Amino acid sequence: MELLVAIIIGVLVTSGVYLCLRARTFPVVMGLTLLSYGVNVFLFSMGGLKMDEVAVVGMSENPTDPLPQALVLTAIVIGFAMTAFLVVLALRSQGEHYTDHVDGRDDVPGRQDEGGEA
Amino acid sequence: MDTLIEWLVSAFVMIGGVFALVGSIGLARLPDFYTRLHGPTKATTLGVGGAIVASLLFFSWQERGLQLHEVLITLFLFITAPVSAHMLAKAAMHRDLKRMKGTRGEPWKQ
Amino acid sequence: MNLAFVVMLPFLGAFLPPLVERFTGNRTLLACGAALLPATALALLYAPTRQVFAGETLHSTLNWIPSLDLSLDFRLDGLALLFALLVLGIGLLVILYARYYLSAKEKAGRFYAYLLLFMGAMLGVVTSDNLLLLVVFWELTSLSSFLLIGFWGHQTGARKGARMAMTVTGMGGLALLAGVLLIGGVVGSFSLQTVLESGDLIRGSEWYPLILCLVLLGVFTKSAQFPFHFWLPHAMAAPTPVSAYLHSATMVKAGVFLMARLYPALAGTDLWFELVSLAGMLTLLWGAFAALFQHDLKGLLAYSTISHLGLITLLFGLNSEMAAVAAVFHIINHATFKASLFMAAGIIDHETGTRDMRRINGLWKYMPYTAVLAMVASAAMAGVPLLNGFLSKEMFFAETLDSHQLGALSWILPVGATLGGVFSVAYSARFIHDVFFNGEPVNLPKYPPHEPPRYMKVPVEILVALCVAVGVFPAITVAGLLAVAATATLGGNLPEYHLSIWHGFNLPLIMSFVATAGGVLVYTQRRRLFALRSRVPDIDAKLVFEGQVQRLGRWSAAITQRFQNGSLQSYVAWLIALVAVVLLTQLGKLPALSLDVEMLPMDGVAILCTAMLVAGALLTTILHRHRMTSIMSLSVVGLMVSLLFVRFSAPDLALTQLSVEVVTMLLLMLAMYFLPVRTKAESSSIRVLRDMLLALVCGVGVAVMAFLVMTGETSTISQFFMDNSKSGGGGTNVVNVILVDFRGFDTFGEITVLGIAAMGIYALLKDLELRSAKYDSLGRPWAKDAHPLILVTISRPLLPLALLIAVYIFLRGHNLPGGGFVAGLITSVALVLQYVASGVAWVHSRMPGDYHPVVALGVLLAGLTGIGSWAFGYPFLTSDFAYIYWPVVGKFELATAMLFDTGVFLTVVGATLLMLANLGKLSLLDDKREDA
Amino acid sequence: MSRLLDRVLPFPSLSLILWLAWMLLSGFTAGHALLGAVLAVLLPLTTRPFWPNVPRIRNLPRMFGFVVVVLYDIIVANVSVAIKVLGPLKSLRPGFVEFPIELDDDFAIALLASTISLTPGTVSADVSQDRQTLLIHALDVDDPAALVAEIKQRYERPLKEIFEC
Amino acid sequence: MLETAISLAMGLFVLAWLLNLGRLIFGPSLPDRVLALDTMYINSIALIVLYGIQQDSKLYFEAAMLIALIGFVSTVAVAKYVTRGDIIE
Amino acid sequence: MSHWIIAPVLIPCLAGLLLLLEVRERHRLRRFTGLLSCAALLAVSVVLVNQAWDGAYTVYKLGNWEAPFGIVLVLDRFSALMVLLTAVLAFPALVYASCGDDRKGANFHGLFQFQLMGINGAFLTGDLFNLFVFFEVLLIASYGLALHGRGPARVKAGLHYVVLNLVGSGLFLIALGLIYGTTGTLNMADVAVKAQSLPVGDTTLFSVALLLLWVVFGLKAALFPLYFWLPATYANATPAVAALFAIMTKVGIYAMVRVMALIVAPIPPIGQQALWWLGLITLGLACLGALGAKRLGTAVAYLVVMSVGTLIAAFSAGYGAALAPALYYLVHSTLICGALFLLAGLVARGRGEVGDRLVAGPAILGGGRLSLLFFVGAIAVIGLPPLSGFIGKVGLLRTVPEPIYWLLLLVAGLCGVIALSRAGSTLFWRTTGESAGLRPSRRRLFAVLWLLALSPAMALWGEAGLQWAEAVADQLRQPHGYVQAVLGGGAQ
Repeated sequence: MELLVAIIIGVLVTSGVYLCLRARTFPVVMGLTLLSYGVNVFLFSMGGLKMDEVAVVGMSENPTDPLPQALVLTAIVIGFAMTAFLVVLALRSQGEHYTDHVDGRDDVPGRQDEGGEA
Repeated sequence: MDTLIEWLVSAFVMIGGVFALVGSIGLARLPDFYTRLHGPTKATTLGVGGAIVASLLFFSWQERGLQLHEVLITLFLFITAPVSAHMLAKAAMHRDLKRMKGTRGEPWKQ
Repeated sequence: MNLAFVVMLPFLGAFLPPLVERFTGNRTLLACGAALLPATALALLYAPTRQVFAGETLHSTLNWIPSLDLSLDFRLDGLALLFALLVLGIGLLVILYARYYLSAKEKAGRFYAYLLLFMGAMLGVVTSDNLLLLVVFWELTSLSSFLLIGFWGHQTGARKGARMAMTVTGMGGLALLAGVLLIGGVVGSFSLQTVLESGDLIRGSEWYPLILCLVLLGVFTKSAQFPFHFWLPHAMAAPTPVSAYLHSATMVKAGVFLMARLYPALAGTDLWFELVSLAGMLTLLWGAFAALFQHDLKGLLAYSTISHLGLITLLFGLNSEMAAVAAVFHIINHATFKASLFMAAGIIDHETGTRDMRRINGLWKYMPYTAVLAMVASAAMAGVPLLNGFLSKEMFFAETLDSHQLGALSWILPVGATLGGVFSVAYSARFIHDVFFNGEPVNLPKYPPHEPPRYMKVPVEILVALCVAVGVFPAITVAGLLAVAATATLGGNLPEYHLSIWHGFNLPLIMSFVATAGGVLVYTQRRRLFALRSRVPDIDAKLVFEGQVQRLGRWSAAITQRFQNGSLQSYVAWLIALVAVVLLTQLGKLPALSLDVEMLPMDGVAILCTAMLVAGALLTTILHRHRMTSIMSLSVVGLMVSLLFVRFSAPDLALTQLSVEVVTMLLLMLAMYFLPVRTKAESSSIRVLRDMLLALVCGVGVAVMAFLVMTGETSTISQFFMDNSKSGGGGTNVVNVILVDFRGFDTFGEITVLGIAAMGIYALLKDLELRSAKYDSLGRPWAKDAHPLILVTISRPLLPLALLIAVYIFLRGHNLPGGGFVAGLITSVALVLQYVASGVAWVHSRMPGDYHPVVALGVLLAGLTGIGSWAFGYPFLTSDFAYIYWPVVGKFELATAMLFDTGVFLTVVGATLLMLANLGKLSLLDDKREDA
Repeated sequence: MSRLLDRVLPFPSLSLILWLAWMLLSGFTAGHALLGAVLAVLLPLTTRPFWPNVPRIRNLPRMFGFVVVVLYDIIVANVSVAIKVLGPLKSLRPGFVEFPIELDDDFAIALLASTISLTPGTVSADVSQDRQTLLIHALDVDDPAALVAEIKQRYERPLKEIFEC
Repeated sequence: MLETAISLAMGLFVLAWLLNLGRLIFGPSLPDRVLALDTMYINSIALIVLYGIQQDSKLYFEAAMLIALIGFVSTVAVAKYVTRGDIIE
Repeated sequence: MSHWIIAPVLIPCLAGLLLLLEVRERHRLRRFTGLLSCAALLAVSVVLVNQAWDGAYTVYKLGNWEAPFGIVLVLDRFSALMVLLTAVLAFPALVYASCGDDRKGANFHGLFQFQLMGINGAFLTGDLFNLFVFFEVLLIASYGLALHGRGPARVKAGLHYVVLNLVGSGLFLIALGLIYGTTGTLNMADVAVKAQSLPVGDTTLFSVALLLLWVVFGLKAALFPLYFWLPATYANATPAVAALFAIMTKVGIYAMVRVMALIVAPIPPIGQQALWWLGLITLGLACLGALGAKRLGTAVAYLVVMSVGTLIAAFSAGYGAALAPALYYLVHSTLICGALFLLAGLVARGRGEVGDRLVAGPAILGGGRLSLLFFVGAIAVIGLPPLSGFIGKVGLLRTVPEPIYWLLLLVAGLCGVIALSRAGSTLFWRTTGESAGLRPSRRRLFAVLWLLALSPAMALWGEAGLQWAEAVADQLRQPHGYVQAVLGGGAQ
């Protein structure tokens, strides 16, 4: 099992990172979502894996480590908030640049964003 | 008694599995979207139904008392599944996906 | 009386003129106000002067930053006194002069302020008894000179000149700082006294060469020594009083002053001789030579200043005490005659409106009085007998003669000196002849020129008078001052010398004759020389320098662009690459990992699920350009992850993940309406390969680490939670108890994040204009049926049911999987479903549309629950619970954690709806724009 | 009195369902019975605005009968459809069948459509804007008329009786 | 007996899953993919229930119920997106 | 028991919530609330500094759970100092923003408050995961603030900033996971203790975790090669926001120093060396950036990066003595960069269309005063005498005897001189025609003055400043006290 989970983490992180390196906002969003899946599972796995040993008092004699679960819960929520923000930001960028390129590089001719940095 | 229950549970479990599989086979095998649409309805009804009844029996037997809360799952499914089917059908008709030949009647323009 | 006070006076004075200017436009009053403080300072110096003449050295000390050994120590010895007198005295005259020089419309107040600022800084330099402090004032002189040169900032020349001066001297200043710090490191103190006493220690230390170079860098840049001389001529863009004051009399002397000051500490080595005298000689010659060819009056004077500074430097470089005395003497003389010359030039400029010597001719007729003054001064500059310049020049020649440090080549020095003399005579001659005789003026802007106002000449007169006085009666005028100054410079033992006009008929005298004759000869031959000179294209240092700076700017911009290419992809790549490096370097150390550690048994289902998850992830990645498909496979991954959580006994996570899934899906669908559904491939295959590589390294690395940790054994703190969850937290679902109790603060922060995100999203969406697609991806118009009957009617009864479930999940949360967060998500999904089914308008007609308060109330409730525990003297977020027995109902638990969880619930509902509802409204705005 | 009841219990049937659901979820104890009752009253009240027109169940026993019938049909149809799915696809005769609706309560129509979708072999694809016709896609139908008749007889009439008199 | 039955049934469900995945991959149309996803969700309900029976634990029931209750929302969203483009209007 | 220590987190939080409740866009009320909270923060932080100054640690057990099981807030001199610094910076920034910039978008004041909450939390917390949470709080708020107002450039910069930091958060979680997986705890002090006795296998993983933490903190602190997002983001943000952001990079540095000081155990020397070199590179590249800048805002942003490079190099150079001057320089650079951002805003307003681009433009109304302020600010930030920058730099030069460091620091000074003299002379002297811009309002000037005045003050009382810094450094040099305070005597 540990092996499988490790593989899962690996794949999630790999594809997440790869997508984060793409040039459009959409794949970046996808990538970050995958990445956060991977990270969450990673964080989760840090407590070690147990099957049907739910950390509820009295339900099992040697229950799984509850702390990573709590951390992951927090991470999921925060991750959700961030994803939501990013998605909306992507829309904003679309609205300002008329393209979903992460650098606002423009498809529509005649429009140029006055490049902020020097 | 126990063995009987066990038999029953196993039977329902298997029924569930079989019908779910059949449904998915339909989804995989049937020629056009509209016919595929019929696959999941089986999975929802008997597929899940089987599992539900099984667990219902099982837990009632375990706890020596009626355990009906699984019924809710079925209830919700019965409420929600048709909606998704309906919406999907509308989507398909909007895209007017091709129908297998020999289909009678016309889908509506959306 | 306190020296520090004297030094500070001008600084205080700097604030005075602007104030005065505020109240009166009277320029004389203004000038007096400005002159007041230096005058006072001068007066205050009277008593100390006597003490110094009596051979004392006055100290005054004031702590500033002991831990940096930086303290406000001042000393007044001969050298300091000499310079102080120069600074204050000439300063006074300049102020007086400026009163008439500046026209009515100019901001005289600011001018005087800068001038006084400079005066104070300069005083500080010459009197400070702490090297670090000296550096402080040193830099201040550069800064104030920047302001003064840039006083006419609207002229490009002034701006460029100011920048150049600032850059060059600033660089020198930094070098000097480094040098001084090194000295401090060697000597162990910055106190001038200590440093001067430990000269041998310094000269002996390994750092000496470096120290010397750094200090000399400071000196040469300040005193415009070759090769850093180029900034000075361009500083002439400043108003003439400034040129007279800073760029001839005082500031440029700060360099040579420093040489004098540190003479005991640094001088006396071959390195010193080579560097200093070489630079001096070159400067002397080049300055004198270049001066001859200037057409600008001030340009000529500027170059002559350079050459004279070179002369002084050369003298210091000779490593002989007599030479040092001569140097000090020449400092005095040069200050007097050069200042007066600049003032004269200013007058001429002022009266004729130009400084071009090709146009200014024969002014003798128009302003004979000024002419006389100017001629005397320039005669002094040329070193004509009976004038002060002559005396110091004689000493100079003498010194060059009896310095033998170059061995066989020693003759170079006197020859060079004479040559310099020749040129200086030549340009002096030109100054006199060209300007005052040599025919008629050529179309002057102001015609006819006439004598300036009376008082404008006073400063010149005073200075010229000094020149003559010193020149005729050196012994009674300057001898004393020179003596104390020289003594201070050499640190005691003064060599035997006597100032007199007639030393008998000796070699130096001959050299003087040669110089004079040669000079005259050269001047008579000037036409030919000019012709020659004009062949050589003259390079404008300003343009060169500016060009270099510009190039530097472009170059650094280019380098910056290299990294800062504004492409997110490369930024992320850098980040990932860094991580990859970390992983590679570290994980390389790990032993080869073996798979035969005991693990949980695998089973077919798990393997197949893994396979599906992997497939989903890969599909999401591969198909990311077919966006809808990509989203579909993403939610497969989501589903599988939640099942993974179920499988490994984390039902809470599963619930959360599932509900988050749904909301995320809604979010994406909302967004996709405005985003393109598919994009063409853009990345080059190289980049794709690179990214894959990076991604792989990270993925594999993380996976390996995860595997190691999972299979390893670590004792964690979690047992505590298991033990105290029921007794201390009042709940059996440990995960939930951790969330709302043990680590409630995290959750508090987490819901805050959610709230802020919602706020931020709202802000982002406000007045965002987006064009939504009018046709679907197949290019056909959208369906008409906006609110399908079945969806609408079914979704409504679902709402109460969902709420029921939410309540259920919420209430059990503390003891069994569930809790406020999931409940909140269920509720909001049910509500969003209403939006989807029946539309924004419909819902908002039945429900308040602004969810800000809900979010706020949620977080507030959580926060107040936490604060509540203060009432019982417990820290924030201390929870409490009690079991209550009611008839019929039976025993049930009430816990503050529940209240906290309610806060979570509200926040989640509020935030989610705030996000989704406002996102949903976008299209409405769009439609409105359509209608409008 | 009855008006007060109306105000407290706008939709008794819904409240009943909610109460039952609650009991199912959290076990049959006195405390939960009470809590469930409270919720069963509160929730419909809070969601009142979302119910423009109230569907009233007039005939409860008939409804149970209806449910039984549907469940039975589901099981039967499942088997038959399963056979069709696994059998040769050539023999399938799918078709879109238009079904004239006689119900006029939205909720009833929705229920009818759902029922049709739930019973395998038929999916209700669309409802006309004027709520007069229901478009059904059947997996295998030889005689549309018969299908329509059967649906009318088995589902529509009972629904009519349940919701309207 | 029950053990084997359950693992068998699970096998069947997972098989069904794989078929769904196939449909999801090969489409051909978006509705097909959504349909496949929907079916997956439903099958996973059954799987969770079975897992509950297998482990003789009722802690996973809520997960199943949650899918049954709100799982269809995403399907609806996509369908609405296909037909109307704008899912909240 | 005293709850002062949590006030810096709660005050802005509550203020933010109230602002959220205020739905009717009453701007005066909103400004008042915001300013009130900032003032309160100022007061509280003074109280805290004074409480921390006797050298005792205050440990606040949230939920009354013992460390390491519960989360603790820890107040020592360092954290107190940083909280104070934040408050001092925040107030004028908000004053400036309240002159109208806050109306350029929604929810400005709320976001501002939550930003402060996040920053203070990050300074005070003694728990690594809690640190993560507060990082997220301050980040999400900063996203909102960075995007406050309109304009494609701003959105682009914001997008880059957000994406990079989201990846960063992922890394942070991985690092935390590893730390938990190896030490089995999250409390900083406890981690420090456990790290002493790690099994052989885990040391590598642990060091990976630490290095990843460096990366994450480096991203926040804008260290090469992770600072590329900064110039665009800061230069394009609203002045007040940019000014507040001057502290953000310092949060990263704070976390770095905190962890560095605490977890002495098996941090691989390569980590420290890497930081040292990266710091130097950052310093060098920032010089070039400042030289090449085409806008005043960008130049100032690079000056921020410069200070980061200076500091990180100083901290990682491994000279204990360098700690104090570095801290002094940290405070100085934060304040002065904040001031310069505000000033850049004023200049941009004053020049109308041209903005703060370094080209000839219309004369600035009230340019005289602005130019004076700019002159002072420039002197301070470059590190020319007699202002605080000089003192900081001299301190650093004296305590970090590394030739390359000296060279870079002095060259940085020179670059600063060149860049800013160019900028200043262009903006204030090279004028074409009459002004189209607006005269700086009194309150805006006050905001700038507030910050600028601190530089001469820090110079005048330089000794006191350095003494304080020394005191802070002193505490940092002995992590044992911290551990003792958090875990009680039982530790070790």
